[in-house]
Amino acid sequence: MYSMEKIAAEIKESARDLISGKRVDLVIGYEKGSLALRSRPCFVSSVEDAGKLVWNSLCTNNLSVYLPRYVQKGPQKRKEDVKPVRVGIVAKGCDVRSIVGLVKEKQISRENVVIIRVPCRGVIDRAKVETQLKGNEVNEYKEDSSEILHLTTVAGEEKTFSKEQFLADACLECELAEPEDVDIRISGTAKQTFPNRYERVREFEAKSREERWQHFKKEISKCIRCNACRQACPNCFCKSCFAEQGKPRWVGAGTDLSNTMFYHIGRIFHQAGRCVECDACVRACPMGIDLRLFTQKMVKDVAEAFGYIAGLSAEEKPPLCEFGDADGQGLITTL
Amino acid sequence: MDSTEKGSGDKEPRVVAIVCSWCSSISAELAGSGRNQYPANVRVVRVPCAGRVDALYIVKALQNGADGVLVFGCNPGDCHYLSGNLLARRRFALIKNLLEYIGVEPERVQFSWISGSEGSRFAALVEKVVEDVKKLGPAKKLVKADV
Amino acid sequence: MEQGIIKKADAGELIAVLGGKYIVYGPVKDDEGVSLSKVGDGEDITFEYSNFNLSPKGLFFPQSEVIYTYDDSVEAKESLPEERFIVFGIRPCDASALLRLDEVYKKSSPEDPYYIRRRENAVIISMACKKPCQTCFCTSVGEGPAAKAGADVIAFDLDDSLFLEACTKKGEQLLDIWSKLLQEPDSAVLESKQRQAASANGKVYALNSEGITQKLQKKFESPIWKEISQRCLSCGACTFICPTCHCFGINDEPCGSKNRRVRCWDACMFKEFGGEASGHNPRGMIDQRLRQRIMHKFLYTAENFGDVFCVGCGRCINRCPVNIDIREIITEGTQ
Amino acid sequence: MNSGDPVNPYLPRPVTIKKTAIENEAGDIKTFDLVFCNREDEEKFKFQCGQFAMLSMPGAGESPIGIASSPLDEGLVQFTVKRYPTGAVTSALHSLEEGSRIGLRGPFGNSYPMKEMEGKNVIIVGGGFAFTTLRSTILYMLHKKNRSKYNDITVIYGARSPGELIYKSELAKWEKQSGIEMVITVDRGDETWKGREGFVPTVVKDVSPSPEDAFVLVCGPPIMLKFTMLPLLELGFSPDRIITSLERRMSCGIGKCGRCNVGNKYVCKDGPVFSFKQIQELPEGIF
Repeated sequence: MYSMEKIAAEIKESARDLISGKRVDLVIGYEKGSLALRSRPCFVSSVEDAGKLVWNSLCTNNLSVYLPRYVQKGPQKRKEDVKPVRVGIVAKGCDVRSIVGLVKEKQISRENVVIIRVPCRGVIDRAKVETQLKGNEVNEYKEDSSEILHLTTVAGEEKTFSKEQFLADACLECELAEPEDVDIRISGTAKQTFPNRYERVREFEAKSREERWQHFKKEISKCIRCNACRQACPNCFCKSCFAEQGKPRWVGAGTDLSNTMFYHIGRIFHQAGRCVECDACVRACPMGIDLRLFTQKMVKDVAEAFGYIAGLSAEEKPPLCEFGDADGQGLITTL
Repeated sequence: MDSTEKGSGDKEPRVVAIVCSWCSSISAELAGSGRNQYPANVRVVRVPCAGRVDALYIVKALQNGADGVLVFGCNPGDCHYLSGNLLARRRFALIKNLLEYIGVEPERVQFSWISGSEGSRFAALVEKVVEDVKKLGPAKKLVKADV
Repeated sequence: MEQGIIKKADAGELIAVLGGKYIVYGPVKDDEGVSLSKVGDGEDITFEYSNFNLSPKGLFFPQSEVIYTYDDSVEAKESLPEERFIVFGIRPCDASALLRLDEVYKKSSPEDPYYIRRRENAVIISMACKKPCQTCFCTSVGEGPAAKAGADVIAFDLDDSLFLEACTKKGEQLLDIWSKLLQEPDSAVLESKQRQAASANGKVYALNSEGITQKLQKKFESPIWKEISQRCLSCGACTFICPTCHCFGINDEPCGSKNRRVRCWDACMFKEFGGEASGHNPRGMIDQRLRQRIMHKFLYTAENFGDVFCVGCGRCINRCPVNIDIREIITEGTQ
Repeated sequence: MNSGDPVNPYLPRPVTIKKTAIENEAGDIKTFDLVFCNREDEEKFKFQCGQFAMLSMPGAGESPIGIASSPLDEGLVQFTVKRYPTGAVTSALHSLEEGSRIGLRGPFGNSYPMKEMEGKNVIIVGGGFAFTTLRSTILYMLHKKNRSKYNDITVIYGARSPGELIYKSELAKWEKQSGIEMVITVDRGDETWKGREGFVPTVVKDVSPSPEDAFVLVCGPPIMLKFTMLPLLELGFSPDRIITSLERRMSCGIGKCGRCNVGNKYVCKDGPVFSFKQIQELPEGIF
């Protein structure tokens, strides 16, 4: 039994308590989206508005991306934008890890954030539903307590599927290790760890060099440089991204594929020790680029080579600010 | 022709050697003054410390037509900033693996320690990388298209 | 020739008879679904698609193009596009979007030589919609699933045959080339075409956009911008996939001793879009940028060109990572 | 492109840097004297006071810069450019030596209402290095061909410090000239500074130019513009006689790239010169 309604009710309750008790000025959660298969970020600052909050398998966004906006004071801030500083945030396991990452990198202060942890059993990848339904759009979505989805198409047909079938790749490989440091725990059981971690990365590593290059090239060729991957990522908090620097100009403006590749290599590299595999980038990409295949390589290397998993502890030093005696075995060119 | 697969033709390979301003640049100078022959097609770029070398420097060199990149750092324990070389090592391990993962030949990106007294070793290492890169032929991946 | 009909199975003949004089872009199946691609030899166009992920604007206003090359002598060598091409199967909304781009690039002095060339060298064959998507709202912005605006020829998919109707002189000339392959349609065909158009029209989501332009004039200081922009990630997905968004940047890309001056899509949603070297940024806040995007589409262009720069294709609704729904903004805007 | 009009508005024309002159103490403001490499380009380049052009730096890009010389100066065009540490184009330009080639595209935009101002008093209010197009205007009005067309000319010009005043030799020359009243101020003076101290808006109040039969041209950083409008309005200048020039980031200069719009106006095409009345009607103002 995993009752979405019960969880939603608890989220609402917590939000109301936090706001009415003046513990926070704002709660960031999810509300019903404008399309059947969408939920979306929702910003609640009054007890009445807390009623809008929902919880379901469509609550995909990693909301921690918004946190730095509320706790940072940039030079561009207008007076009236010095916003409520204390924020309650609805967070899934991976989102909690992102928050820890933000605290670690001093982008937010922990005491200003109230983490409302929801037990997550994975979110749905919209694209998988769309592929399954072959162009029949969904008009209505319902999910019952045994994790069966009831989808009604625009044509009025009702179809049932197991949720498992549409789980996002990130959820299928979810590590579930997560920090203990949360403020409110919504009751319910999160799903179990899946065993096939890094399977796709290993498969890809085993391919020939040419096959890997061709695949990388094919994926990157789809990119339209809209920066959605970067903007959706809580780790991409830099005030000025290398991609936009004009002096020196790291990334050429033209869509010469080498420029786009450079951007992506830079982005992937900067995820080292940061990426929590929430897949915010993957979901945000309007072109359906398989970004996960590449960022996950970074996660795997950092874990295997340096024994580091991002977002578990705000105190642990980031892996690239440290070194070990056994680093880079076989890396050094000798005569 | 695909822009990212254009190479620099059948010219001699171009190798960028990034040296720190301590041990490795001293060894580079020694190599020169000690008349240790090393290939002329190496462009030496000096940075304060191997720890200053961002992964992006390497990728940028490849994009701008380098057939190989060789980064030198001081031997462990010799870094003038204590641990710049060791911090760099982690970074290099990751970027090298990533580049290999996406299909770039690993020999194109190399990393080595050197001390300030090893002029001939500097020349020999450069020679080795140039040879490695020669075997691979001109770099075709990640290279920016010509005008 | 003004109109004609051909069996769908024989549609390949239409391309063959062109004898390579035109490059043909049409709906082609690939791994990702159906995209508007170059139709090569032996490749079949498909009729099973709703709309393309990317709008066809890139064929006329490429994501990035080298407008000229030059060296230190600053003797610029322009590179004007030469190829003649046919765009087959774009939806009426996207065809009509080209008329919007014409306003900026062709009708406003001075003309844009690159855009103009491509427009003059192209013949547009649009494909009337049979089954509008959930996110389509073309009828609310003055377009329709069988509207002819912007098309040289409009095609109707009538089960096993294709009905072609010239809308411009250019279109008639193309049908002349095809006259041997086309049959005269009988009254039953004409009737079923009419029926299809009417039925599709009725299926399009209708919203109240009445007086949006006038009403937006009073909405500049409205709180809705801040409210909606709370969610906005400030990525450029909406603008890059939009068929009418046309902002660009001009940048230099050094390459050896020469420079390429490239023109690339840019987006008002990017923070750096309006940032000056002095540090001054007139639209440094997300709400200012979101407002700019909406105002530019529905107010400024209407004032300058007499047309709103939205054709109701719904791409931005589908692709926004945080489900910002332009229909809701229009509705809010008309309150 | 129409066959009758072979001009591609995106193509720069080659020009040579004939002379450079450092204008300020910090050394980050330089004036460049440019001469066209091709005669026909020079003939086509006819501009008016207040217009701008795009300077092209091979490899770095383009920047819109106001024209600082007078339209009546033949044979050269001058631009005064401030170098910003993050600005690729201005940095590259500053590093060039005399004799180097760059590109020039334009002129673009509208101009100050030189015709309408004829027979009127003209008050010029400038701040910092935004004085460039105003200098062009002063030179134009002071030209012997034109001087009689304009009545009294008052110039109020301020900079952060004495070292940051630009066009110093000209300022000195104008101070000695009759028919032009010069009021020069600095935010903060130094030991050698004997002139006026104070911000431009305050000085405007002090000087209290008469709005009778007058136009006022104001150029400066946004903050100065904002605070100068109020005293001008209080003095009785009507908003359509207060003329200013806006600055926005631009890519094309011809109303296409969508970067510089303020409301439904493009600064590059409908501006950069706007009257305060027009600005009041725009949704997003300068301030």
